[in-house]
Amino acid sequence: MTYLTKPKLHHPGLPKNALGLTRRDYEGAVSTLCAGCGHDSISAAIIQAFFELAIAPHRVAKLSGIGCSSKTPTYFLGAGHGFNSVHGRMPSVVTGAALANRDLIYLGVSGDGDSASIGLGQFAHVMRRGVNMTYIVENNGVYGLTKGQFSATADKGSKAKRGAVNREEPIDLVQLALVLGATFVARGFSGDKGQLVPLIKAAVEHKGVAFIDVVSPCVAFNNHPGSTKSYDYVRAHNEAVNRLDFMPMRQPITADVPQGGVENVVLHDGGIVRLRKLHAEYDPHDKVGALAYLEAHRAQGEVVTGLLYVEDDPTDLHDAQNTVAVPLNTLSDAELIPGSTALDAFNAALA
Amino acid sequence: MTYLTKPKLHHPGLPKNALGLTRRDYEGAVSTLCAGCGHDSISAAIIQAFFELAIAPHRVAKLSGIGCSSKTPTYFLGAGHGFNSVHGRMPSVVTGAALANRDLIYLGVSGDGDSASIGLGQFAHVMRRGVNMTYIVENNGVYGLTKGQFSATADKGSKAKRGAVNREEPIDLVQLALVLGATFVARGFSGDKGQLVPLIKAAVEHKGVAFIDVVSPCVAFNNHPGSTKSYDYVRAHNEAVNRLDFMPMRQPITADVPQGGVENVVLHDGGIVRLRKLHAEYDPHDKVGALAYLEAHRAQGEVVTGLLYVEDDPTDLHDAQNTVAVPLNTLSDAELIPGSTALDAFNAALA
Amino acid sequence: MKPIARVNDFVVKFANVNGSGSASANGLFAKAVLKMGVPVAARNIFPSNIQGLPTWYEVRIVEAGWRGRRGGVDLMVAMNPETWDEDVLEIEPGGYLFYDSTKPLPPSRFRDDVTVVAMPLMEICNAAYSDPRQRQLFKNIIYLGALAGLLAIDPAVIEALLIEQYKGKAPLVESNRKAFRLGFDYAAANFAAIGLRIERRDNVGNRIFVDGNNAAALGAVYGGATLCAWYPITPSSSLAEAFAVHCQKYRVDPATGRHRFAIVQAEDELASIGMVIGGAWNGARSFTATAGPGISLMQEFIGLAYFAEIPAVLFDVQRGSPSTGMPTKTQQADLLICAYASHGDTKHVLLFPEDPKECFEMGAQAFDLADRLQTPVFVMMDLDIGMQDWLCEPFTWDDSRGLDRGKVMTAEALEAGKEFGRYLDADGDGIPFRTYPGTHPKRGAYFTRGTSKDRYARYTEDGNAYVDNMQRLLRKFETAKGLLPEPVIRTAAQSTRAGAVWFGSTGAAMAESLVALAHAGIHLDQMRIRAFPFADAVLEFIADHDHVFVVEQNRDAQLRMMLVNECGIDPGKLIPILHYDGNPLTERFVTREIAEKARLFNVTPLRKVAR
Amino acid sequence: MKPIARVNDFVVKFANVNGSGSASANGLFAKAVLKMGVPVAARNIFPSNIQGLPTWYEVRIVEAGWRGRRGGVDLMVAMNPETWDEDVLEIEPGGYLFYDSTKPLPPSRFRDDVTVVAMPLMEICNAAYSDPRQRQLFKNIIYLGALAGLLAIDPAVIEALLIEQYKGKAPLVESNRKAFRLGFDYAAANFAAIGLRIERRDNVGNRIFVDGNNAAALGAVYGGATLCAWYPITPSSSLAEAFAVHCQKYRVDPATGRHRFAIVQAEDELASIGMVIGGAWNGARSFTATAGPGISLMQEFIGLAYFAEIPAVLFDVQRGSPSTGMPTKTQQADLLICAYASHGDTKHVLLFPEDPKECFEMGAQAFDLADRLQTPVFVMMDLDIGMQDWLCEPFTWDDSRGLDRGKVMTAEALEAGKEFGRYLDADGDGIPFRTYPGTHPKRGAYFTRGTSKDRYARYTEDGNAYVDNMQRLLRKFETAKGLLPEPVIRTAAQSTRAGAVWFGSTGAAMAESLVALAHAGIHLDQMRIRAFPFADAVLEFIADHDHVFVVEQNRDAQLRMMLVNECGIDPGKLIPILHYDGNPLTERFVTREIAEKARLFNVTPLRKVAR
Ligand SMILES: Cc1ncc(C[n+]2csc(CCOP(=O)(O)OP(=O)(O)O)c2C)c(N)n1
Ligand SMILES: Cc1ncc(C[n+]2csc(CCOP(=O)(O)OP(=O)(O)O)c2C)c(N)n1
Ligand code: SF4
Ligand code: SF4
Ligand SMILES: [Mg+2]
Ligand SMILES: [Mg+2]
Repeated sequence: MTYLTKPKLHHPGLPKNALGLTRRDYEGAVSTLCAGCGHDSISAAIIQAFFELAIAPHRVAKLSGIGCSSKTPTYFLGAGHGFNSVHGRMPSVVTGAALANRDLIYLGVSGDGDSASIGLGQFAHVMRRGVNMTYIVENNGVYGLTKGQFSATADKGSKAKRGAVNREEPIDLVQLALVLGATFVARGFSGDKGQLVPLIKAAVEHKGVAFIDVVSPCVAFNNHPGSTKSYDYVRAHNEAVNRLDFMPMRQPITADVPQGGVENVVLHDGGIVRLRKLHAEYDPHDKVGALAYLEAHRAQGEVVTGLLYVEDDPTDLHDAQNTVAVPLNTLSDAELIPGSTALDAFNAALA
Repeated sequence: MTYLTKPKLHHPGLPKNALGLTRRDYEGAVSTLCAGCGHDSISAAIIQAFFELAIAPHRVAKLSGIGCSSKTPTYFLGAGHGFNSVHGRMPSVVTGAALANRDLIYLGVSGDGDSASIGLGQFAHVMRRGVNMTYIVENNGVYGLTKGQFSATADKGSKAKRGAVNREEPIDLVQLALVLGATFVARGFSGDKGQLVPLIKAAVEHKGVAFIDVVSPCVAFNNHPGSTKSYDYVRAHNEAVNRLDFMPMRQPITADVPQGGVENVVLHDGGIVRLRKLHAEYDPHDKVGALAYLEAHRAQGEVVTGLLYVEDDPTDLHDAQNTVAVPLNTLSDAELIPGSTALDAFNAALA
Repeated sequence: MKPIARVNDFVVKFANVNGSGSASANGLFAKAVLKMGVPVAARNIFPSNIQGLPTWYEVRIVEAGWRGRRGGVDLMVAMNPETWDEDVLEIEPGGYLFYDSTKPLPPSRFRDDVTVVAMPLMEICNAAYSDPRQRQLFKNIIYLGALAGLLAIDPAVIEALLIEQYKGKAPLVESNRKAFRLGFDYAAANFAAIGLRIERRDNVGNRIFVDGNNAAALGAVYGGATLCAWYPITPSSSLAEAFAVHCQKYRVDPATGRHRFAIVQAEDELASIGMVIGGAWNGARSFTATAGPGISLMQEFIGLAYFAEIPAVLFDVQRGSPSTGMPTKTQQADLLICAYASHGDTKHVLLFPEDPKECFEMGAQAFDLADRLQTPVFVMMDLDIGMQDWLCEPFTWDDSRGLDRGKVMTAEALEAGKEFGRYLDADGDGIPFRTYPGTHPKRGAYFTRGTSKDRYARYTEDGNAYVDNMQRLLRKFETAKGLLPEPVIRTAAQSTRAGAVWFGSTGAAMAESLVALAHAGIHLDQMRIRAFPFADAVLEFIADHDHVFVVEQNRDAQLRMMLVNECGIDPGKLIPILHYDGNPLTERFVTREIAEKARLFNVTPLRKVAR
Repeated sequence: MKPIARVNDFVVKFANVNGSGSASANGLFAKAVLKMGVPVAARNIFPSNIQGLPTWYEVRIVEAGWRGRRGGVDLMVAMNPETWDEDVLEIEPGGYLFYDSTKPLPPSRFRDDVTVVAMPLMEICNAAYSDPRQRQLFKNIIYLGALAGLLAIDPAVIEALLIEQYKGKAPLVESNRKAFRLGFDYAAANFAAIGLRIERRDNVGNRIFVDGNNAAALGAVYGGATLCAWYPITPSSSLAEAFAVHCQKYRVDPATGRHRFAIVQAEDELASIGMVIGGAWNGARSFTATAGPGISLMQEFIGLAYFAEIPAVLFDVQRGSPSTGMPTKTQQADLLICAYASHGDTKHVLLFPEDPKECFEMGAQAFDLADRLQTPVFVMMDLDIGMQDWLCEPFTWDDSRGLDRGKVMTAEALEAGKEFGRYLDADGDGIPFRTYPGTHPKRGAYFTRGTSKDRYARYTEDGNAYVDNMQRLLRKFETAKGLLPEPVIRTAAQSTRAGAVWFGSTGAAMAESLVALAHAGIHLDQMRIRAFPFADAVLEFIADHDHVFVVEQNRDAQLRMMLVNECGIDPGKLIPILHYDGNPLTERFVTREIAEKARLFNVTPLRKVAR
């Protein structure tokens, strides 16, 4: 699995974004995942989202844990730095990185094993700290890279390829994120790019932690009948509460004015998410309602997707830390070292 | 801090339980906690509960992590084995212990730092596995033993003794337990023994994991005005949804028949919890409702206490594992070792 | 360049793409050779990936029965265009190249010192099958047939294997036989005989072809383990998975269908070792299986088990390191972190199985040792033993053998008033008595803790009580030396002042290498270490020699460090021979390295090593 | 039995109950002696508990300026009935016992070789104060006054300290002065002079009285650290807490009031080291402070940092181990787990400060070294240096000194087309160049991973690329030797073939012990090791001696192990001197141990050691 970059023949015809970059400039190495793996579709959606957002690829830091899903950051935004850390601990690495340089955009990619099993503690604490990042879990209900054992998101009673039945309660990361105070919570499906791309765009623009649980079938180990994470099952039980378009508009407009089932959610930078409600009663600002709705539909075996909860003016970890506006990693020696005079005073106080 | 057992002068007058034991037989070493520490009241409640349940102390295994709270198992049921394990990892140790011997009663005692900070992952997974245990968190919002730093349950904005203000979202272990599929979830207050004792008794009789979050003020570091975990604050904001009496009745009776705000909850062994509803609308069988209720009152800074959720016929880890009825640690060599004939067959198949 | 001519002594390597179904066909090839009565040493070389990357299967046909890799390839079955060049390059001068000639390749892609065996595989497939999945799968069986023809493997042998493999599924047997025949007949009709041939022998006997993870798991069953708590990680996952299979077979109560075991796939390694400690504390034999990263995560808990004296068994199937390293490669680089696991002063018991047979034996023995010594016991395996099939003597079990539960104080003993101090050195061997929780209503209960305590398990911060306890733990470690498997020592044919020391999977190459070295006039006494702490015999062996080659599969000579530390040996006399590129050791490598170093240290008068 | 008579050279020990407010009074006592110009060596001996258990404060008044404990107690201030007997027992023959005589005690509880100084403290308190809290608090100030009188401490000195302590709070100053006077006058009126006396000297000079955690935290500020991620654990918590205090003072942007630092109290140690690695990867100097259990939990991440070459600074304030051990006791037992942290082949850089001054210096230097070497750097402190106040030379800083960021490739360099290979040994020193994330639109981006890679950071499972990289890491470790603090070597007054080696807090007792040994005719050359990997000078020193005493505070002679392993030394010549009961080393212990062993190994012709 050596690192292959695709030949970047620049067709003058290719559409360019505001930075004059083409979609190609947002790609990465050739994927080494299984043909048909849901994760590759998510990588494609990420590429599309960043291309459309016209964010310079090298200003994005891509971090992950360990797993097939965690390998994917190699397959997009090749011009950005990546960090394939250790299993289940990506959140802490992102937290440190985000504190070191507040000017980069942080994208954390993880798997259900990586985030719901070994990584649950760090998942929970990064949510409550409100690190300014987009957190994507590529959720297939199994450990792909270790050949198909159940993960903590596998539904109770769901069958493994070799026939074993899962006997443990599944963890719903979306409900967990809500209870833990995440300020942007969504669920998507790798098979529905139309819904996923705007979700990612909105998440990237959201201040604080934006979590997207993306159901992403594992064709090698969890795409058989009897699996609730298979393409067929999710297509059949996909319960989208809303559809959204993202408009990086900068001038503020009057938001939260429901107009015929359409609602505008203004992001901190003035960008707007236009929500077309599919379920009139579903209000993405009502956490309690969201929890109830999720619990109810989960009981019916339905997969609720869409932008499930968003807070209007969230704060992030840098606010809590009251850090300076410039990245900490750019501070000069003069700003960092108190020097000998201060030291003399320190000594004097203790003499 | 050497292990001191109190002189057990047996006053003939002391009341005896069904086993002919007195309350004294349920005590442990003299506490070395600060005078007035909430944890000591919880130890007293535990002693009272086990005495009233007439459970032989040596059939109880007491396990804990690290912290002032985790020290307390030394202070009750001196005749039972105890295990003061490592910080935040008590749940896994209990899981293994419970699988080894299904006949003992397992009591896990932890702190908010132990369970909500370092131990959150294990807390979450023990809940979804339904280990047959009583899990008590002695919740004071601080790290007592390390001298008063904020824990993950400290309310946002609450002040530390030295004045620092907590800037992170608090974790509500009760909401978390609900979302994670716990089958018995309650909250008590160390200052309200009348409510706490029956809760503990019901929890012990409950099959599967029974979680009790007990608010337990730290007089040394978190009992000052401005702390939401102080005696005064909790007394002022205690919102009890129900009161219960526990009756270890054995013959089954028709349950769930609300009669004038009183409801009987039958436990797997026929024991009964009689709930006196304080809030007519509150139904401890309705998880969605419970979540909503908690979220709403939490927003108002209220501390909701009582039996918050209970499942009528829960299953536990031994059911999921389909283990034999006798403890695994009592199986004979004959039952464990397949022997040479089986081995010859094994060899033959590979030759 | 004369083509290589060898009977029952050559190396065939299959180059494939993983997930393409080649594995089972290649496996059939190895089994077929065994059925011909000719031993094989097979190695599966696979990437950390599920589908689409290069993978190799190396089968050494070796009448002499050596179990290690030789080095070099005599016949390359080149089925992966992506690795074509490196594969062709690897062939020995005079060797052979079997390939799919459907698409013609320019001469530049070949070597003129290599004999080509061309077969239009894809063409034949496409002609025979329309369904692409069938084409994909049967292609492998077809080349298997062709190789059988080419190397003179009796087709009946393979047809028998097919019947065995698809027991009861007649149509599958038929379709596979058809594909096999297709290749076999093509070879007969089109290939000229080559210099490599397989002839029937009776050199396999009743030996079994098995992987160490499977064997270790069976050992755990025989060792009385009732709790397995694990977290998936290559290369250890198949050990826990095999334990589940064995338990379904041997540990289900026939009357009720209920389990005499529990297996928990934990949320991570901290939880799995925690569960093992909880189970072991409560008197159930418990184990986990993991690899380096898991061992790192378990450090705190291992220290607790050491200090609180809890029996716990850990199978460490070592892989390429450090960090995530090379998950599908082999190494022996976790010795230090296991021997001195956790912060503070700790020392742990390690066992070093050399092959699947010892994985079974030590897999069982580890539980007796853990209970007897009341401390964690590590079974130090590696990917090479754990995941590769090795040809071993059949496993044996003495039915008169029971489980040694160690020093457990019973309710009767307590009732009789026997003195109980959990950390009291009652017998002077450093091993105290323990009670299982719930044993007696009034006596024998104690508090288990990771903090310091006195002989009666009472918490104390008193310095003398602490030192007293820490010194007892050292006595216990001394006691362990007498209970662990002794080293296996063999003296050279010719008396010598030099020796060689190794452990674990390294033995496969060593056995063969020592013969080669002897031929070259380098005679070495031999010691295979089987456990840590080291028996006195280990110290004596080294003391008796001027130069000792310490052969191991890591960069930092970790076994050598432990020898020096624990035996107070002058490091000068211990010559490290290190191999750590992640691939199983070859006889050629060891022989060359030792020969060179021997020259340097002029260990013995030298003749050149024949190669 | 003649009462002890000593001026400015005796040991006073306060026995109290923790949480009773005695700490500040005892601290005042030590400070007062310093203000008298007489050096002190003070040790706080406290339990792992918040309130109600025994605690001691030992103040050695030592004109000669030794900073270690001597051993033994000349004056016991016995304020804790619970520990009365052991406290009385600890007094030197001819020593003194100060106690509260309000409640009479039977003669049996006293010793006739000890002079008693009785004071009805409680009685006096109750007479003077009604409020129980006041009684509790002022009791301590009253006995402080009495001791001042007894030992001839100038009351003006203490009154000055009170004013300083309660700056601005006049009423508090007043009430405390009143209590102090109460005791002082009582002593004047009732006590006969004793043999112990403090006389004014000028032996303190401008030295400062400070604890190592505070100093190390300040070092981190001067070292340019901007991110501290930690998890509370004794005895390291006060390091992170001090960093917060220093940052509030030195790192707040005066214009905006915003922070030039970030401090995260993480959810556990895995998270804190993860944050440190994330911050360091991203170009911000980052550190964590922890103790043994934390180091155990960080193992996996430390291996990642080693293999991915991330600068990260870890302060390990060592405590009694293994496991939870003795959290409030001191030890030097984490050397092995830090030096070889994580699974697989790894080696790490360690620094060994001897006192708070070096905690400051190395605390700053660690960040330059980490950036320069692109690897984790451990500052190995212990509870004795970290939490105790030591008398040190004032800290100094050269304003011309900047931060050495190491080999960081800039956007300009990349733009100019300079070749960049993240793991390319561009300069032959084993240290590659790195880029900060986001540096350049097209060049310099790479993937950081714990899996194996080639020189250009591309993932590979190729064995040769792996070995190439692992060998470069060894070269880098060699390079480190030249950059780390050199050992401090002193030759004995009389030429000798024997030497002594130690590190860290052990130096306090060693300095004094070596003088005592010399008096006894045991002359030892001296080497204080300050870093690992060991400089060549370390090897040479040992090579130059026949016997070398290796003095350390752990059971398993961990430094000795590392010396043997890394320098290929014959362990026979390294004589371990081990102290590990959790209490700070005393001069008496070291002197006795070395003298005995010296006899055994007849290191030198001997006169008896005076004691
Ligand atoms: C500490 C540790 N334990 C175990 C592993 C082995 N491992 C690698 S990936 C993985 C699970 C991946 O599952 P998931 O996060 O769901 O990713 P997927 O492959 O399904 O996309 C595991 C257990 C590891 N790399 N590190
Ligand atoms: C691995 C590890 N990290 C840190 C510590 C230090 N420590 C001991 S107790 C404790 C927190 C206890 O807080 P909590 O669980 O709330 O118990 P409390 O003392 O408040 O009752 C910490 C951080 C430890 N013992 N082990
Ligand atoms: S194993 Fe599953 S998750 Fe991994 S690449 Fe293949 S399909 Fe995707
Ligand atoms: S510090 Fe707080 S939690 Fe600990 S014993 Fe004292 S009051 Fe209780
Ligand atoms: Mg997955
Ligand atoms: Mg707490």
